[in-house]
Amino acid sequence: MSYVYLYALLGVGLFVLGLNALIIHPHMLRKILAVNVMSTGVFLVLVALSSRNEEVLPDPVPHAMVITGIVVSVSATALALILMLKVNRATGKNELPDRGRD
Amino acid sequence: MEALIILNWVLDALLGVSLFGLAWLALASSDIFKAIVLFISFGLLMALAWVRLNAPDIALAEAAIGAGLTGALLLAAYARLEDIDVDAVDGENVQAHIQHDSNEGSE
Amino acid sequence: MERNPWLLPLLLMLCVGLGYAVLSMPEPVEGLPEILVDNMELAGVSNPVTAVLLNFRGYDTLLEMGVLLVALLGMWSLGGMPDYHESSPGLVLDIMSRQLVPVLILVAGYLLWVGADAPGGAFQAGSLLGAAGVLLLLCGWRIGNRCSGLPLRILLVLGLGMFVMAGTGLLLIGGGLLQYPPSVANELILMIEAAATLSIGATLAAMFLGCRPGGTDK
Amino acid sequence: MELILEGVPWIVVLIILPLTGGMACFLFPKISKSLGLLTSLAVVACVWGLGWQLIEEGAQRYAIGGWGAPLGIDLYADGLSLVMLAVAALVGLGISVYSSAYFSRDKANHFWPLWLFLCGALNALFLSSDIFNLYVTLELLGLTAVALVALADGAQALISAMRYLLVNLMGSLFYLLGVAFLYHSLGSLDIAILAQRAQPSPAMWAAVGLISTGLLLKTALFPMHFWLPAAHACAPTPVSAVLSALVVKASFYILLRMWLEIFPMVGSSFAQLMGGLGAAAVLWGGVQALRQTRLKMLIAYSTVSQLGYLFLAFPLGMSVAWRGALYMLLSHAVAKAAMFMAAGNILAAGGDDRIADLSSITQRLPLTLTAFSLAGMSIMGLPPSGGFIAKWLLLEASIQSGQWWWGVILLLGGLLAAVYVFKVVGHVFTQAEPKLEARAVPARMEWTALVLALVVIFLGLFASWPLAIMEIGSPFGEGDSG
Repeated sequence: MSYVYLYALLGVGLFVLGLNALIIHPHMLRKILAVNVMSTGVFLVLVALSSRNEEVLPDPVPHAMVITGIVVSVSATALALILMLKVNRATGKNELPDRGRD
Repeated sequence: MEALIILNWVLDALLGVSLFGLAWLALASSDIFKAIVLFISFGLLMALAWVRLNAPDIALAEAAIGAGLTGALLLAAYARLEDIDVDAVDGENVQAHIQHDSNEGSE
Repeated sequence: MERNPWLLPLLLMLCVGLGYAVLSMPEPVEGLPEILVDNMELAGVSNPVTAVLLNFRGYDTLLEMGVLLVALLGMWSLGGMPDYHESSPGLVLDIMSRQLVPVLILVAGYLLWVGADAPGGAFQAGSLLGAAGVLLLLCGWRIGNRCSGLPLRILLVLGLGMFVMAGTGLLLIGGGLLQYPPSVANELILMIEAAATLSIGATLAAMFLGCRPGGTDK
Repeated sequence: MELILEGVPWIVVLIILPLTGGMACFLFPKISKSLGLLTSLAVVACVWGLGWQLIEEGAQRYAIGGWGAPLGIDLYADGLSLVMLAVAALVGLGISVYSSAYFSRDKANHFWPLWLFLCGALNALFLSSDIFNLYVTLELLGLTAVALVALADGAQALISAMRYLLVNLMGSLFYLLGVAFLYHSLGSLDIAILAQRAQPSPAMWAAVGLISTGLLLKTALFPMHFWLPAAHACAPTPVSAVLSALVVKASFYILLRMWLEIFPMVGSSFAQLMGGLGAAAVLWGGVQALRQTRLKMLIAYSTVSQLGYLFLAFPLGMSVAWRGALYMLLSHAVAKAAMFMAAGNILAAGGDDRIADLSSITQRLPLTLTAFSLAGMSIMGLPPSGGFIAKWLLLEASIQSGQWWWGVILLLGGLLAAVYVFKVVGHVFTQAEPKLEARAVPARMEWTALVLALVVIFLGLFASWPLAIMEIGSPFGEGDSG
């Protein structure tokens, strides 16, 4: 049992925490934050498990994957924020309206 | 040696708990501005966690992109959000948090 | 805020299940790192993360530059957000950014250069450039109208464009897509990285601005 | 001629070409329309080239950078990817032609680069053999799709785009976490290598659950379909067509690949669950479609319903069923694109798509009406159409495997589809005074819808050819079980 599992479990925790917030909070900015927390959780799992074996150097492939992921998530965040501002301007609200129960 | 290992464990546990706590607070706080600030500090602490996980490349990227630029984007969006519905603010004195100039600058 | 009573138990179950899966995960029989170490001298750079990002899995990075560009395109197509700051930024910010911007650019160049052998590389350098751009934008600096058209667009596609050009160029001279000859791999990677850095910096700064600079939309 | 066809690595060109086209459109907005049309045509030619190569030489693998899996990323093309590429190229060409008349000047400047990047993302997705690379293509696809939805004006479109973006990101993150589990327990990202090494373990189960959830969310299978109708109905018409015809199919394609190659060991209970959800989707989507008062919403709910059919193949799990599902995908893509275009024409003519007011407008658009009815035939599953062949194959599989109840779902779904298609078509034949001045619809838009609708009928008449192409590299396992 090495310390990396602590971080991997933290990653799982963050993922679920973000998922919960993404589902229950209606405010768009908080949903965006929640997605970012979720993605950090996934990245933590990816990287933490790459240094399970303490004798050898950590596997660089997940590291590269995470750097790619960070750039992707900042792009998505930027787009989401502008979209949020447009929604705010069109409806005057910061919350996504409840979807019409079908 | 033994002491060092224990110290490391304590450090990791502390870091983990504060990361989770920050994320929790950021997602649960009632004030959006506070949430953003907490999220940015969460990002900065994450950089430390990456260093602990032997991932200096990611630590650099996280500090610059994850905390820095995402933070700037979030704050800019927040300022504009407040710009837009500055009169719709009810009760909460949120616009005092950030200097914005919707009234003077819009002409 | 009405809550679904099923949500919390479900999420807890998910959490426990995923945690158990993480803890019980077997070591892979045959890992990638060994193969990677064997191929490092062909990669052209000695920082393994840069080697993976730009050489072994360079195609991912190519597509990722596309993601950055597309996000910006999406933001521009939404158009018409109010420009951020219009007033003077205040003395402190002005002086600070005067000092800070050149330093940031220098550090970005350093990170780009050193990325071949040590932590650093195009993304970190690019994001520092982006930060420098954000500081300039905060101080009220705007790109001149003359440069906001084609020159800016060229700067934005430079990263993806250089990747695609290098890839197809190698394809045309008889290699495979993105198959760098080991003798010039280092130079090619540095060239692509430099272009990517400029693009990333410009894109991130443009994302901060949010609207198309010098655009027609008010 | 043969030398050229053989020598060119079409598999790479198919990815590079639309990306280059997208960049060129971004750099030179003045000529973006011609660049876009040209690129779409070229993509069709490239798919032709790749098809020729595949028929001659069988399935192909291409190592990018010369490294080869597991170190590098491999591209892989077999019959399954070829069919997906072909339908994307064909529908894509139709959408390009339609869009060249649809968008106003300033919208067009934004549309063309995004659309070509979307084509590039689709092609890259259908050709990738690397699960992390698939994540990147999914993100590229998702962000372009969201940006395209937001091209439509109005609060409703923006809200649905926002929700679409959040759902997309959530789905991608589920997928990525699954990828992390797969990579760390099996030590590779390449699908073929993963397939060899896969064996049951808790991590594997978690990966299957996460990846399936993420992709089902993006494919909008029944309980997770909540985001689809609004996003597909509010988008600009060509974008609605792209989303319904191609984008939801992309995530289904990944799921299918994973299911066929990596996940066969997960057992049948999960497959039964997917089948059950699919059946629920068929019925629920059909009933909801009936209740809609607006044409584009009706068509969007019909997509929810038709997507359900694709999942009926999972519990059947035999080669015939997979081919039926793929044929359903193929014909639904073409038919739904034609239907959305027809709806777009009606909107363009009358400015309104309320179903009750259709009669006054539609009588002036005979070509559009024909297109809608022909596409409707395929949605219902009437012969001769692609939808009929697909349902026939699925029915055959359900009888062969003794699970007749899936066959009942097929028939019920067809019945529901018949009711909602006739609800639309029926309005046209009620005599009504033409009250409004209808605006002229560009002939190009009417003809594109009609040509695509005719393609669906061809898919019904000449089914043996696409069915033979699917078998290249035998993606569904060897031979027929039965």
